[in-house]
Amino acid sequence: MSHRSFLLLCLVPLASFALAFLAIPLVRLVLASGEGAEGWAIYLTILRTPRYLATLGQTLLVSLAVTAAALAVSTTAGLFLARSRFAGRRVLLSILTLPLAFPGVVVGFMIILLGGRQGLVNQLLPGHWVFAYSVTGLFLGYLYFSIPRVLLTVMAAAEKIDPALEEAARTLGAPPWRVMVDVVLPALAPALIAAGAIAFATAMGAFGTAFTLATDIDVLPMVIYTEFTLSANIAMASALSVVLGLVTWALLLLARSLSGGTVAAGG
Amino acid sequence: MTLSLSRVAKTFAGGTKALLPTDLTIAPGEILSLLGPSGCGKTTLLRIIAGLEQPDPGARVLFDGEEVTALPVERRRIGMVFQSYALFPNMSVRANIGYGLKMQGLARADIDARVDEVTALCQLQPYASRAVTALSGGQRQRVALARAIAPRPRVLLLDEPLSALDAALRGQLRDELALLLRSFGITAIFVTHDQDEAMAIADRVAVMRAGQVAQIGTPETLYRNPTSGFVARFVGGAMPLRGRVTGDHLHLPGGALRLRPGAAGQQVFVRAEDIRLDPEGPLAARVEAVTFLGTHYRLALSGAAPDLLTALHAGHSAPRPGEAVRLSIAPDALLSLPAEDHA
Amino acid sequence: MTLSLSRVAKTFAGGTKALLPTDLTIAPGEILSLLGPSGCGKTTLLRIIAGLEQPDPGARVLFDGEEVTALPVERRRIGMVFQSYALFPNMSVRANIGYGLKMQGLARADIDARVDEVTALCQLQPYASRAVTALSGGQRQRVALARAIAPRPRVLLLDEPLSALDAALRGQLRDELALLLRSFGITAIFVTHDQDEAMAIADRVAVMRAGQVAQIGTPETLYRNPTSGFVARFVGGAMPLRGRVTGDHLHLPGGALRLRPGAAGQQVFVRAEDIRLDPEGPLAARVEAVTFLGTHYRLALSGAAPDLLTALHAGHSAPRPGEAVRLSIAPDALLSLPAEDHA
Amino acid sequence: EDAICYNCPPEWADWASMLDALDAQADIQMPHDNKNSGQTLSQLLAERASPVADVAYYGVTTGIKAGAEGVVEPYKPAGFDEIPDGLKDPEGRWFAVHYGTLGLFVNVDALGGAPVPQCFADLTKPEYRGMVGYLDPSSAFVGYAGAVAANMAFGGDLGNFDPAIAYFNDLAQNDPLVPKQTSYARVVSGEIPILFDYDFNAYRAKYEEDGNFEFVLPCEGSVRVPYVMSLVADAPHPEAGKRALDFILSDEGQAIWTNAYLQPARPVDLPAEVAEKFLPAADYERAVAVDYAEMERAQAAFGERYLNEVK
Amino acid sequence: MRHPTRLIPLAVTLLACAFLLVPIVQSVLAGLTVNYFRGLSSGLTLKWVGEVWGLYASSILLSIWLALACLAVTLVLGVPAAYALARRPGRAARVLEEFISLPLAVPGLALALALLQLYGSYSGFRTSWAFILVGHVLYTLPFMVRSVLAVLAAIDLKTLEEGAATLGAGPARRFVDIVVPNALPGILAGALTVVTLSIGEFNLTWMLHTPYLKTLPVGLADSYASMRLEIASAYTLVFFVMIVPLLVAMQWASARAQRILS
Ligand SMILES: Nc1ncnc2c1ncn2[C@@H]1O[C@H](COP(=O)(O)OP(=O)(O)OP(=O)(O)O)[C@@H](O)[C@H]1O
Ligand SMILES: Nc1ncnc2c1ncn2[C@@H]1O[C@H](COP(=O)(O)OP(=O)(O)OP(=O)(O)O)[C@@H](O)[C@H]1O
Ligand SMILES: NCCCCNCCCN
Ligand SMILES: [Mg+2]
Ligand SMILES: [Mg+2]
Repeated sequence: MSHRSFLLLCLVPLASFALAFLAIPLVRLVLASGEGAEGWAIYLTILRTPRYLATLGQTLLVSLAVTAAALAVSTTAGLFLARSRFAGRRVLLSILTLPLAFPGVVVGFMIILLGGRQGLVNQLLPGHWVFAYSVTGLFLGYLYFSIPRVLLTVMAAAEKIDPALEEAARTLGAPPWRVMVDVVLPALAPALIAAGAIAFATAMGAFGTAFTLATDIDVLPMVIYTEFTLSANIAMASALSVVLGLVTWALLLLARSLSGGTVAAGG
Repeated sequence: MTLSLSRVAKTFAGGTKALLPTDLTIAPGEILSLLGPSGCGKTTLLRIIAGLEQPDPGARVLFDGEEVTALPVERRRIGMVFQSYALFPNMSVRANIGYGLKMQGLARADIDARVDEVTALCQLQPYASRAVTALSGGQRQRVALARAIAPRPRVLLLDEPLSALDAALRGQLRDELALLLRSFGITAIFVTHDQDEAMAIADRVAVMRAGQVAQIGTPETLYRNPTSGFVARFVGGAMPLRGRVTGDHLHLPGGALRLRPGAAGQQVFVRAEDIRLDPEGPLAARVEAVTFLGTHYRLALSGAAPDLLTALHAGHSAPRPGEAVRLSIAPDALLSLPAEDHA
Repeated sequence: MTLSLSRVAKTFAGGTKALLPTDLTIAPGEILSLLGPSGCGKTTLLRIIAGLEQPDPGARVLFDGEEVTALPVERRRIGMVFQSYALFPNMSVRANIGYGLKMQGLARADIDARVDEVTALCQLQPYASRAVTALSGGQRQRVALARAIAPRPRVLLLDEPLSALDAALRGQLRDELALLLRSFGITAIFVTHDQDEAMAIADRVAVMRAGQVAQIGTPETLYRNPTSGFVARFVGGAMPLRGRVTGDHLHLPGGALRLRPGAAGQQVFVRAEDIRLDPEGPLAARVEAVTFLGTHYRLALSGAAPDLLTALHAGHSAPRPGEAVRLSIAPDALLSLPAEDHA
Repeated sequence: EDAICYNCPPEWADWASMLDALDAQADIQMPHDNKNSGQTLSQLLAERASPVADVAYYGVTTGIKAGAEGVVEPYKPAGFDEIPDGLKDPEGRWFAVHYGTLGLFVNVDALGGAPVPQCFADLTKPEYRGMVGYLDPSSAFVGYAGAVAANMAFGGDLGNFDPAIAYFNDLAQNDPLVPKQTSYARVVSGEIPILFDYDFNAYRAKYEEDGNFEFVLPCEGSVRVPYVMSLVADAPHPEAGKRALDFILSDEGQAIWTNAYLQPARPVDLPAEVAEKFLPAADYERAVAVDYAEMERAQAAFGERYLNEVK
Repeated sequence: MRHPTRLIPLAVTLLACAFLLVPIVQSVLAGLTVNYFRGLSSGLTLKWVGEVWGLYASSILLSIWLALACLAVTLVLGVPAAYALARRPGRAARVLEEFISLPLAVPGLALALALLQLYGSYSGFRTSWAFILVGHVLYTLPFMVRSVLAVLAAIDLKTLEEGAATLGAGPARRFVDIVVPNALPGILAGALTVVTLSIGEFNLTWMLHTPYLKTLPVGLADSYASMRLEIASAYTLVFFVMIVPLLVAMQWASARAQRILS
């Protein structure tokens, strides 16, 4: 067997799986979105229904806010941890990456424990300190699972920055904050874009957290879920899924082209 | 600027004594090379001068008499060229060169004027607006140099600025760098582990070994009057002739050589260019390998000394591998140096 | 084994003609070096011989008369040493060396015996059970060589086996490699872009340029009788003397030189070692830079020819930069070669 | 024998005991399944071509819808005839298995000192801010039942839901919690101090949990609603499904409901010690039955209105 | 030297740690406390953990089984494919890699909906664990492929293979002798990621599961909605006990693979 045919053979299992369980189902999903009473006009309906638009806007807004917050927190902490050596550093690092594989439902539960009526905050500061079921709760839940992802990406990038770059800036008279602005942040930029894209995509699609918090704040995945379960409005659920998928994927592609192809979404 | 170091030493956190207490004075405009094998402390010394590393307590670094030992790097007014060049990839060539001037708070117009001047000096005009990522190795090196000198530093420090280049380019840029450094006319310290580079560029060379300066002097001094076997080997590749010295003779496996008087208790070295094929010579040897080098042949010889000797033989033909030959070495060509216990 | 190539050429997918139709015959046991600048097609030629690259239609590769052109690499019985060595990091030194024997389906005991033999030949016994990742550059090179020769290949192919090493080690291993290759006694082809390496190791050198063999011959032939300016520059670093030839004189900016008869319409070259400082010499020049090299000084000279000339000057002292000097060049040292339009 | 029931959650209506009894007495093993009525129906619809479930349990309107969609098949278990008319499909596509009365399930300890609310109208007071929960009326049947009750309380009827919409909008100012799933545990834990829920859940907490719980039948009145079951059309294990339905309507089965403070669908007398744990019969007079077919017809439109108008 | 602004990063780091850690500690305590609202004074107990085991043992075992099956499938599909993608870094390979990475961008809910619509009516498949497995493989496969691909791209695979070829090894031999052993760090990191993600997968599973096939996270969602806080916490505790060692191993393995890359 030639090397070429061997390589093709290696791709056969994966390609068949992707065709059967990804490509065809996605096509089916798109077709299903047009099989409702209104046909393809369903996408117009989405555009004309304020509730859907508001939800899409809300989802985008929460996701963008989470992305910004996760970048700020994780960049600060990531740079700090990448550059300092002190006892307990490894422990802090472990804590910050612990939630990496928590499912959304667990994250939701964590937020209830923190900000629910019986949560820690409300117990320590009784009054109106119940935030778990509001946008704040949702935001914090998404932030909870975004911090570790962004942190790992930022730290990996920070460790790759050539220390000589910073030293060079200092030999040229730059004080520490200028070194940060002129050298460190530009060097981190691709990683920040990549990590931000991951945080954004994860937040856009997050379902378990919203489901557990069961808030009144509708985000698109929850709406898709209720469309599907309320009146078995499969067409609308499919159409909204298509919209959500496209918006998220397009933004990831954009980020990838901005960051020079380093966007590799994390779990 | 006169640079003087007194009792500068460095012990790293792990306990590595990278640099033993060292004194050194460098005259204004002088180009000094720090030459030595890997790990001997060259970079450490350079970084202490730059202020990128803190020396052990007791050290003093003086720039023109002003003590700068406690001054942070960004306030020392030094220029540095890194081995990897460390050009800022997010800035153009011009922005890189102008960065130090910007940090000094110069006006836009002054920065532009000075950048133009330095760009011209380093022959970088055609590339001035390029991204630094779009430059060849040699061009990068010139940008690094231009960036370091643009703010008119008091001293220019270079850490193996040629070692990132491939062999062909290295040879060419070595000469270019030597010319540029002279044209700047500033005090410069130049780290390298390549003796050709040190010789070609420096006024004086400090040969370092295990955290200490073994010898300091002009290239000729180091070559002709090495004070230790280490320097003799490192500068000019002298080979040890391990044998027994009786009176004024050195007894080797291939025969005995006459020494200059006073060589007892010393180790004897010879350089490849000083070994001659001589049918009447006192040493017997066997040719192991012959390489044609154009102007001469390089011969690998066994049997004369305990180790293989290399000889350079000028002439249009050479003996073949396997042939027996005789060698002579003039007494003056034998370097007798204090015995050292380790290589 | 006799290796012969006829009309071997290679055009890559993008249209790059990496190799123009080439014929070549290599005698049994001969060590041939392919020497040339980067991109001239050396690796391509070697890989076609190995079977790692398919030549353009019409090519024939013969091993002892047997046509192997269509045979896949794993069935050609060749040995190859890669520039990066390509040692299998997941295997020990022994397992690497024995891999080819295992592929031949040899019995365990036979493999062991042969591995022991080759390990000894390459002086690898102390490292035999190490991981290949725990070896120095030179040791890796020996493992790569041992692995390639263990299955007794019909021809040994080496692609810049020394270029991954640092300068100091390279010089040392060059000689070691030359000795080992001779001791194997098999046909070998050796790619390099370093003339010293080619000279030191090969019986014959094929100098390549832009996909073609420019000249093939022993090191001495190439140095003394180059057939083109390209070979003269590449082997021994001859410098062009661009001037006007009238009768038997070459007129240069610094004066006129006498030529050997019959040099009209030709280009004239000289080597650094053939330029002499001579107060009576016909050429006037100015010293630009002086580098002490131990046995001699290297001088950069301007004014004599349109380009900067380099001269090697033996002696205990040298003129200073800026001094005016006079030069002479013996007519025999001037190489007159067919004019070429590009460098 | 295995069978699947959609929406038989152990923490609701004491399905836990019912499932245990089915296992012990009828040798039918059913896994717990935590859906709500709406999810159950959409799942049945989605799986119409090849059903997974054998039987389904849901609020009456969902049962009516399932019957109309044809995802269930007629079956009349023993005791079918004793179920009052109006609480069963004449063909047996769905039939009640028990009732519940909608009211307020209150965790008194979690009120933070506020008095136990007595009326729907109380809930918009600032002292209950963030304390009131109701299931999403557009998704869960309990949620819809709560909406119907509140609607009637403020003068609406099945043809006019304006009062309910107005009421939910008022309530929205008070930061209510709107889960989509059964939330018994959250009331017990105090996360939701006041939940629109059935009497049986509240009694269970009151008598069996550690803590201080009350069931309030709002002063404005409320509704009684039946919960119904169906045999799924083309069920994978139809025989097991039928036997399970037979058992649930049998005397033993119905008695299990009563032990869990549910009112059985067949006229079975409540044991005295159970009866005395209920609110007085006088209170229950405020809870009325409605035309469930009508209630079903109004459901979709109300769900839409709720989604679009309440915010 | 210690300027107050230098304390900001430390403060942010500590706050972030507290934010992530405090609820974890709370839930661990809640799962071990007799009555969480009366506090630790009510005593510690393993009663809740026992109840969780009684109620959810089958979910936990199913999740472990699914994770192992998912690992097996992603190995078989992912490793050879990563190799082929590494050796043919052309446009088609990029497109295929991008395509199988879609599940990272397209929300799980949408994928589940797509699968349900296409395969929901094949009841034998729909009601078997294999249906959930498909979802898990879809979601985890890109991690396996990328992890292996990253390691293969970092070693000079082409030359290593050419080395083996000159010694007489054919394509399949090279895959077994050279590719797989050298990809091991990536395979290991990928494997741990796959198992960890599979055990925690909720978004797809929630839609794909049937009542008989509740996985651990589905059970968790269930317990959060309908069980008392102590049981929900105890179940979360069980989940932590399973997932945290995996996470630690996963990070160790990724760091190791990363070292090989540099
Ligand atoms: N940050 C550090 N921490 C601990 N030891 C160090 C550090 N930097 C250098 N060393 C050690 O100090 C010694 C001198 O190092 P230095 O870098 O000065 O050598 P060098 O002469 O520049 O060598 P090279 O030619 O390899 O660059 C070495 O043994 C080195 O390992
Ligand atoms: N796979 C390829 N596809 C397209 N062009 C190629 C390929 N391999 C080599 N070339 C081109 O063919 C020409 C000859 O390449 P080759 O590698 O043989 O040069 P070389 O003499 O070995 O150079 P070097 O000294 O840099 O290794 C070059 O122009 C090169 O860019
Ligand atoms: N795609 C939505 C993910 C929601 C966050 N859960 C963490 C999953 C672990 N990879
Ligand atoms: Mg150094
Ligand atoms: Mg090559």
